[in-house]
Amino acid sequence: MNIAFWIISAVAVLGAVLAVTLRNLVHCVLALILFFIGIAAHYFLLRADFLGTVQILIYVGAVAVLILFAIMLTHNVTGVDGPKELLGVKWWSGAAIAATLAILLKKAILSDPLATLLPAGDKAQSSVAEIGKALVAGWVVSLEAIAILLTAALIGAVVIALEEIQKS
Amino acid sequence: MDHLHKLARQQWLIPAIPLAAAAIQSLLPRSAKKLSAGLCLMAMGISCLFALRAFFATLGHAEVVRAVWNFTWFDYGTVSFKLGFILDPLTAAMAAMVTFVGFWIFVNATGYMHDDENFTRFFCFLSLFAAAMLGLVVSNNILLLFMCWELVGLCSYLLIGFWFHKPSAAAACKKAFITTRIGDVGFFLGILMLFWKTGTLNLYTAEGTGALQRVGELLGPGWFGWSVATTIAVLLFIGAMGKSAQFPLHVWLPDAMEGPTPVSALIHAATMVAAGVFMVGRMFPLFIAGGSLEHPTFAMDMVLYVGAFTALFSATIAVAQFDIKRVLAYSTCSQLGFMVMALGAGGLVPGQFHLLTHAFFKALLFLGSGCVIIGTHHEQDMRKMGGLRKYMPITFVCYLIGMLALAGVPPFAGFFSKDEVLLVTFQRSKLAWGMATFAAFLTAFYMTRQMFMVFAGKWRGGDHGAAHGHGGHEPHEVPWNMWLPIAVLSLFAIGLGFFGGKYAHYLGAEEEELSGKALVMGLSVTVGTLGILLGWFLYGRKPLAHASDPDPLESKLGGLFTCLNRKWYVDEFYEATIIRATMVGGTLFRVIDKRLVDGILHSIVWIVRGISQVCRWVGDEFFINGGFDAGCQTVRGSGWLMSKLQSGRVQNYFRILGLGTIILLVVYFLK
Amino acid sequence: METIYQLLHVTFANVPAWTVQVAAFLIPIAFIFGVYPAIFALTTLVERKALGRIQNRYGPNRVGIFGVLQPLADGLKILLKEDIVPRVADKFTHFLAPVLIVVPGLLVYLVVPVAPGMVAVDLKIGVLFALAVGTMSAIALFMAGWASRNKFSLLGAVRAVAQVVSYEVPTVMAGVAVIMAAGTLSTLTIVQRQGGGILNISNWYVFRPWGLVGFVLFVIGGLAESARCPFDLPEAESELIGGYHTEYSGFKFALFQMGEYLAGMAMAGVTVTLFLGGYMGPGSGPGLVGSLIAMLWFFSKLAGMIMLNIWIRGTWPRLRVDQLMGFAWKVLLPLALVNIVAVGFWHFLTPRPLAWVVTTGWLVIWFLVLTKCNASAILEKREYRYV
Amino acid sequence: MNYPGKGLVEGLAVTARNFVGSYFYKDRLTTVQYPEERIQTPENSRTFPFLVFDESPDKPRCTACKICEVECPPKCIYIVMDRDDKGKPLQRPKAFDIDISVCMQCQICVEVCPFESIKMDNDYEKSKYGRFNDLVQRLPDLLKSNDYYRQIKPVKAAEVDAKLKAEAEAKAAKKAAAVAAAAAKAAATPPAGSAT
Amino acid sequence: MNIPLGHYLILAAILFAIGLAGALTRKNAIIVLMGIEVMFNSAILNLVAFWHYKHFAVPTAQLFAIFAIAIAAAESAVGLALVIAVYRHYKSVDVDEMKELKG
Repeated sequence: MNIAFWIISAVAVLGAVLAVTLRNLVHCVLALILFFIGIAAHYFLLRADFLGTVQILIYVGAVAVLILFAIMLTHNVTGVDGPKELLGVKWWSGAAIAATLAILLKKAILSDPLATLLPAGDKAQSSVAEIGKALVAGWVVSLEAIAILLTAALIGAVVIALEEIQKS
Repeated sequence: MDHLHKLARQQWLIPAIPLAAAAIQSLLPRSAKKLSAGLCLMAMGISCLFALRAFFATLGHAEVVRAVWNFTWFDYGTVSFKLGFILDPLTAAMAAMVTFVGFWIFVNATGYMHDDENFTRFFCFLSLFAAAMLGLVVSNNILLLFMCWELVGLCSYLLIGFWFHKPSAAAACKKAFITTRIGDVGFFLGILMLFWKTGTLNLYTAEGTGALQRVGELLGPGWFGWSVATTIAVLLFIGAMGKSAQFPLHVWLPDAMEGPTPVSALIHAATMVAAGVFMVGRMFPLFIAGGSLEHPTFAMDMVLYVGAFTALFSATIAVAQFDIKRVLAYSTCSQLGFMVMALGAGGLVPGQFHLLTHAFFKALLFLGSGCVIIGTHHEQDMRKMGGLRKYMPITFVCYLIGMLALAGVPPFAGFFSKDEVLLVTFQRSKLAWGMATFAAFLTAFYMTRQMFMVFAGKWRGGDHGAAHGHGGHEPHEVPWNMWLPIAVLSLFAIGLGFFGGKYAHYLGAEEEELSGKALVMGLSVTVGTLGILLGWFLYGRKPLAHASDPDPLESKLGGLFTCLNRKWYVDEFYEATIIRATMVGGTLFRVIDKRLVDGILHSIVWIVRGISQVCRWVGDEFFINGGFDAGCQTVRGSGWLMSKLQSGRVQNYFRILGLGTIILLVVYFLK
Repeated sequence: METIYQLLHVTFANVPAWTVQVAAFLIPIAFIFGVYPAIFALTTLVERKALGRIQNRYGPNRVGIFGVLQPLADGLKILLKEDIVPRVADKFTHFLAPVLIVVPGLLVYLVVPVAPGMVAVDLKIGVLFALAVGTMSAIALFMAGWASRNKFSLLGAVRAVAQVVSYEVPTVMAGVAVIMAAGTLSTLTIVQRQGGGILNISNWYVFRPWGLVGFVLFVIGGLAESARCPFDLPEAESELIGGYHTEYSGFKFALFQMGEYLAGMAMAGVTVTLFLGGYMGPGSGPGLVGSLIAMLWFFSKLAGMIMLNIWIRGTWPRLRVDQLMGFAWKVLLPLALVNIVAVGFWHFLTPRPLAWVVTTGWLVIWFLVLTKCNASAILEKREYRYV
Repeated sequence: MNYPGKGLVEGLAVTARNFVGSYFYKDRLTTVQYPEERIQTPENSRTFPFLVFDESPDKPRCTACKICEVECPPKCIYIVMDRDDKGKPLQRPKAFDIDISVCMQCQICVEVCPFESIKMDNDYEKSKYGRFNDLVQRLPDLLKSNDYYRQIKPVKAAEVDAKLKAEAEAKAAKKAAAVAAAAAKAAATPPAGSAT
Repeated sequence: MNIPLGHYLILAAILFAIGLAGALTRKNAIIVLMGIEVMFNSAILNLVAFWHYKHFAVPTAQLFAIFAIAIAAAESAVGLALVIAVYRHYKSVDVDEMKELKG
């Protein structure tokens, strides 16, 4: 299964890189979807089936669609995103910061003994029933808080987006 | 007892059902009148069945039974907040009364509010109120009680101001809310102190660790030289004074009559105003802790005299009112005074018993007045009524029963309970007893006055008909859904008194032989009869002929009558003292702030400026400036740099964030 | 997959183990790739014939006996057509979209059991997987519409995405009711829970008050998600020419048709699994004969659901966009939420008759309330001036 | 009883009735299975013109008067009159071509024909594989017997026959009258000289 | 599978850096939001990796992942609504142009 890890990782990294570098916004979103699917595949690989499915359901099914709609509502629908931004100071500084951060993080990770920990294999089995029980037993307050947050976000998003329409 | 514990676990259903109904009703469209009323009545009916089941389960035990069910609300660190529900005779009787009376009041309201376009909203509020009130009754936790207490206050606010387009109603609801809130400050302080001292807010627990089970620990010194228990009790009683309209916080109750009449019956006669009395009863161990009959605590004295004074004071005002509902409102104040007084005299049982009987007959009277108001096409001035006996026979009979009960005529419920109250007061304080007896006399008198003005003589509504444009209508009997509730309630107003003796045992008082029973009873019957006779003498012999005729009593009493009619000028007194004082204080402080403080400030500024001028002339220009200017340049330069950071560009902030993380990591490695 | 593996392992004891493993991998895949597209081909014929009969016509009956070779002829015709790509189209996306649209439909069949133990992958989260994969079709539709650089296509794509996202919610909620009742997300277990009772029939979830409501919700949601009539707004011929596939021709167009039909059939399969007892029926059970009967039951139910879809397509007119959204959010979603509460009642109330009464009463009351609240949206019978 | 979705359910019932009924009641099906079964075309239907002959194709009614050629709006008729060796017109067409890819089926040729010779056909199976020559109808293609005309348009044919018959009779009568008159004249006129 | 935990952590770090780079370098607010989504996902990947390798006995990490996904969904909904509102106002989604607090 090592090969699976490398393939999926390559897909995810490719998706992420394309998502933030492509010129066309819609292509960016499609690449982002690739990235999301890669992450979901990683979850499946890590035997967190439920999370993987949730990832597809929420990110691919909802968030990506939401972003697409936002592009449709804000931009020219062809999604072409202005002149090239490469090679500016902004680009170089941003890329440098990100690269430095990645290198430093890698160093930090490798300096820790945890980095060489090998997987638990079949012992790590996610049980949906267990997650469900934990959600409504020990974490019910968090669950309710999330519910309220989502409701508030729903209403807030509608209010923010509708405001100007009502004025005019 | 197992059965009781099972029932205690289900106590939460009693408030939950109306709450669910309210939740559904709040979503209904305006046109769903029947559905809304049906839901409301159904919820109340089911609640009533539950309450009655609980009530009958508490009957027939040899001693006082008490079952509680506590559960953890949430944990905060090591402290766990618990809530709980209780089932004991006090709760059971109160819950049964509230649900039963409430149900019939709701039935009446379907008739009274029939043509109102906000019918659905009204019933939604009613359901919510019922839920809050029942929650208050069944809670075993002072915090839950307080929450429900505030919620009934809110509902009262909403319902008094139901016709908020009337300025008087809007003012009245604000007044009610704010006045009770003054009392609630005391209440909340009491709760805080209780929690501080005992570390729990649960009243009873099965293990005996509840706050009320440990009052023995609260006898240490508190404020003003009282014991802790007394301090808490006094603070709590301040809350009760606000809610139960005791002098001097009684002013909101008469104004609250701006609300629809079923609201007056439900909230301002039967249930919410009694919540204060109920709360005192619930917290009774705190009030009596550390005292005895001979040496009562300050809290008990305070309760006693506040109650007695309110009883008398309100009764005198009721004598001179012309608005049919205001008479009843002051009467309610006065009767609440009786209950409070009884509690203050140590008589938990008479106080609660009077609460129950009063709830029935006062709800009856209010609903009756509602019927009268509907029957006379929204007329509330008693001078413009008269002769309604002919037009509204059913209402008349029921109203008469209610009036006799309130006046304390022997076979009716009011006689028994009031007699108990007077008797227990007689043991404690002759002064209070005297005041109460005089108040009883006045009660009989003003009720007789009202009866004669409203029902006797001839119809005087036509006098002003031309002016109002609708006065030409004859009064008429109300529909069945309005008279049926008062008929049912009048049955209880007749019969409930006979259970008084059992009730005492039920609430757990020892059977003790009280002295002066014959004297008190005889005197109370006598003053009642005298009051009725006086009423007949003044109003019955020669009823008012025209709406504009002067009141017979007015000619006898003269200026005093005006004074009574204006409620002893209490509102004016508040206006002139507290409100004016606040305004004056505000103005004063503003003036002080502007003149004095600013003046001082300005003079200091002038002085400093003068000194600085001198300094500048002396050496500044020559010595300091040279170096200082260079420093200034540096500061300006750095400020310019810093302002570049605050560019408003999100990504710059982001970038700095990233850089910061990198620096942190670098520091981590170099460490 | 495991069952097939066991079967093969026992049967071919002396071949190398890895061949058995590979075969156990390939057989379900071959099954899915072989059977369902075949059913798709048959469905196109049956649909055309049934629609014809509904309109008092014959339908195709020339190619082969009773026209059975019509799908073959259609396929040949469409293969021979010229593949036209608009000059301004986004070529890569335009190419990718028809490929991607077939994938979700086929993936769903992975978790639809056709006989006892016969499911390609018995995922523990089967139902969730089916529903999650279903949403991915929205992306493919959007890609198709957007890449075509055509206003009608784009409008169709936007409609499709909005519709799929909106109807996803009540559909999942209706599924949640079943998940709650069965206490599992595994499709195989859900089907097993619906066995027993009278003739293996009486325990189907559709014969429960909440199950009936859930079934109706799920069928409606499934129709909308696969953009079938009366929810075919994304491709509404009379308004948008062809919606998102306006600019597709030849085999790519065929792929769109196929993806759409496969998605519709997948929803039908999931509906059968969740509500109609899957392969359960009189006679189905373990063993070879039982499995065959079970398979027969499953495919007859699937055929029944497909016929229902065709029947609906032949009868009902298309919705308007605002009606579509209002229906999803104001009727289906509240009803689905209420249904979830109903399952709660069902689960906790004993004895059973009480549960029946309470659940039914609860649902009926809310149905009436919703009807009342949406009264303005219910059209009265109208007299048209020009008949 | 009225309930939400009533119309939808009733609609389903209607289509279900159609579905089942169409298998049992043939008269529900409106489709004509064309190559095997055809329906009689209505008498007033028309496709392209044809030429009527009475006894044999050698003797068309057409006299090659070329009125139709002149009147045809799209000019799709081409007529060559037949002449004998001396160049004398034979009052019949040598060539009569109609380009049916041009013809617009307006029936004006029929209206203007004084000899009831050109009529509208209702044969709709005129498809051909060629685009040019195949769609030009030559004289042999166009000539059809009067019986055929009677068959496809009985009422009109009867009218035409009656008219032609009447004309023929009138002509015969006139001729007879003329013959009789000539005879009478011959008989009635005395020799001129004898009278004077 | 014998991939050590470090691989996952480094993968997450790389993805995080890519997301950060996207958020830092692009002018379009929507892409900035997308970069933030990438960072969110890489963080959640860490959670799941730790769950699989170390704390597989309890589902707490998965719960946190679910909560984080829910929060990310709410964030993106509100964020995109804000982008739309800003676009209506400025007629642009360029983050460099949104530097004024006043509307």
